[in-house]
Amino acid sequence: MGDAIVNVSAWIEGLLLGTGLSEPWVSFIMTVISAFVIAFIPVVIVIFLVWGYRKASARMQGRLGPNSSGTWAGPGGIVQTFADAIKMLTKEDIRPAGVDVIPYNIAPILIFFIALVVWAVIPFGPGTVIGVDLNIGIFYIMAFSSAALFGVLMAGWSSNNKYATVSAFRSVALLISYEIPQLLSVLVVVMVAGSMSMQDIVGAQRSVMYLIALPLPAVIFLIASLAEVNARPFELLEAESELVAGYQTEYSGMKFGMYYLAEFINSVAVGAIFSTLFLGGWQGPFVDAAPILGTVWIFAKITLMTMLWMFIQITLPRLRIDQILNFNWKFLVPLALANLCVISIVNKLINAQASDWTRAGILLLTNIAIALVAWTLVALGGRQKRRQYEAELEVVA
Amino acid sequence: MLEQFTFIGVFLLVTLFISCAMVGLSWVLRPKRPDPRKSEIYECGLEPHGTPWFQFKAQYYIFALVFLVFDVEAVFLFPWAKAYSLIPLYAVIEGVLFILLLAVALIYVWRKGLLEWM
Amino acid sequence: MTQQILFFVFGAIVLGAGVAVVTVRNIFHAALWLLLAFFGVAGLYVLLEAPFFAAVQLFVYMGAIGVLIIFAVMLTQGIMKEKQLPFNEQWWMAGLMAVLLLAVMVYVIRQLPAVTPQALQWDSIDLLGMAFVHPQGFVLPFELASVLLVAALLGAVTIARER
Amino acid sequence: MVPLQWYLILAAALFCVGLYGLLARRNAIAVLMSIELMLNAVSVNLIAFWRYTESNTVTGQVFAAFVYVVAAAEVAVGLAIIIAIWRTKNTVVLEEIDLLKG
Repeated sequence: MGDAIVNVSAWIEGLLLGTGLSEPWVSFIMTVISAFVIAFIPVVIVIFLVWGYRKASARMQGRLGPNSSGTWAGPGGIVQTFADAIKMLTKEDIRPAGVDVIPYNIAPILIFFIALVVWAVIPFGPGTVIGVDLNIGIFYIMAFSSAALFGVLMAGWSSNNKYATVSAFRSVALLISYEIPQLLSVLVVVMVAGSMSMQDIVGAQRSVMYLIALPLPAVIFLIASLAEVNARPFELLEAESELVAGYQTEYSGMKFGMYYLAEFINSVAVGAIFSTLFLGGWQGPFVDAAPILGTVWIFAKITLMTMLWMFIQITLPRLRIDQILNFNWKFLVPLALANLCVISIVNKLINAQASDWTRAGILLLTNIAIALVAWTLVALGGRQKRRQYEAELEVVA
Repeated sequence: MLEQFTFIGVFLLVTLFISCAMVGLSWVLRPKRPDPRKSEIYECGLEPHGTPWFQFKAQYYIFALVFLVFDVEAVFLFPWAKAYSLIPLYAVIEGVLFILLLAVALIYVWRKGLLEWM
Repeated sequence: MTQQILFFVFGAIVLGAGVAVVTVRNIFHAALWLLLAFFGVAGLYVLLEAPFFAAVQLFVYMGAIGVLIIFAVMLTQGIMKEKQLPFNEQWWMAGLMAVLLLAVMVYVIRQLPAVTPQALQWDSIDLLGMAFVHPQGFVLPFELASVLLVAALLGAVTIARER
Repeated sequence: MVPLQWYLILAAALFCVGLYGLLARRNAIAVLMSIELMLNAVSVNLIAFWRYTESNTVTGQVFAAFVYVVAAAEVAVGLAIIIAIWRTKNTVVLEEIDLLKG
């Protein structure tokens, strides 16, 4: 097996065994090392992502980015990120008067903690590479990310600031609303793959990736996840014109920095989860010959998804809260429910011996049919509403 | 199975350590010059006015209620979806019936106009 | 051995947080302690090799019920600076009853024979999914659960809406 | 391996803590939270019994799942009632809302 990561870990394990430590201790130390490696993957990605995000947004919005940080700019202004990190760390941390001290201090830690926690079950390659393959994989991610709501509520409520509290309420309303379509589209994937383990879901996409077989759940999941990470069209919590800076208004220094980092880490995590669920994870050409390529593929897919996120985030304007919630409850949730019901019956009716491509084709056609029906309904509803509106106008005139 | 959760446990501790270490590091490095005027609440350049713990709209609560119902539904639907390949068609339809009952609730709330943001 | 240590850790979290829930004066802090108690129970489920229920515990209790409780705390404001005693006049009688009940239960539990658990043979999530829809299983409770949830939602919405 | 009795005693203790809160707290929301603690104690018992005596069927887990439904329904309706009372009487202290009429 030519897997570099397995080789490296075997080499470290041999090194540790050579020092005369007993077997259980060595395996424990290996666990700790791999936990640190996994925890640092998102942190390292984010350091470069912040830089890349600034460059991209400057380019797209036609303004100057971090292209000169004094004398020490480095190539493309990369030093700027490190300078920012040091600035965050050494900034004075101001605690406003009248805050509820303990929740106020726990909230940023909790949010950052949960942003890192979901990375444990993401498969970075064939076999169990570094992380772990839980049999409840995707449900573990959903469970922990729903626990992140408290970070938001704690921060908003304990800040002793009206804007922060309103923002916390709004963003929790948004987060819980968009969790439903996310959940329902994950259910479709679990159903078709027959497993909740991330590694099995990747394995099930061996010949066809689910983006082709299940495009509708993929799109619903992507929209809902973008809402969950507060990407721009759904960016309620940082509505500067209305809410100052959201629930983290009263935070400063590193505590603010942790919210900032957690948001970026979550966005990358969405890319990783989406690639695993719908883009076939580490599957790709030549993976069987060289397993290390699997790691390359998944990171390539994560990069692609992150670029898509950046593109959406930078170019789209912000919606109002009523538009966001209406879109969710009156369009996404009914669509996801109908999709789940129809796919579950259709997929059962397909012959069990059918090849992967036949199955994918039938599912794709079903998806297109559902999308067309939904489109027709929305168009009819819109026409009706427009007629009503025009009739009202005539009455006024 | 418990070996897998050993990793998860260690990972939770490591991430908790990293999160706390970041705050701790800044606590060591940062300057500490408190000033009563620095610690005033920021409210759009005005003097803070009244307590922030005012009463909110019950609208938020209604969204949370609908969410709660769908969330609990997941407890039943995840095992159902996982066992999907092992169960016959009529059992799948039972699950669909379960979902449709919840859809009825959604439609009721929608028709009553409670999903409108007021 | 490790499991026993972990049991004590999670047990201490659950009980400590539970005691805090019923004694803390600030109701918002009580809600946060309640979440910690839920988290400890999730740890116990992992020890009992029911990881699905550990995740459900986080998902439903922390993600949904906890949010609902905190929303209610925030909606019924004014409790934040509560200076009164959190207990009513019968608190000592309640304490006595709780201690007596605990004594009785501990006495009964100590009479139980020791059992050794068997290794798990099947994936319990698959079994659970099949049990929910199997005609000899729990189909009726499964559908009734949905009906109950719908009824609770309709009732709660009718009560809570602003008129 | 941890003996079954430990789990049962822990659940019993949690149940009694919840019972104390249920009987002694004045705040209605705190009473609901105590009920949640008691329901959690029941779930722990159900899962522990499943693991130790019936691990090849899933009856215990099914019952635990239904406990979640009951807990959710209870919390939804209970908190809705509390919010409705708060709106009319401006209090959540139980002794002040013991009259059903106005």
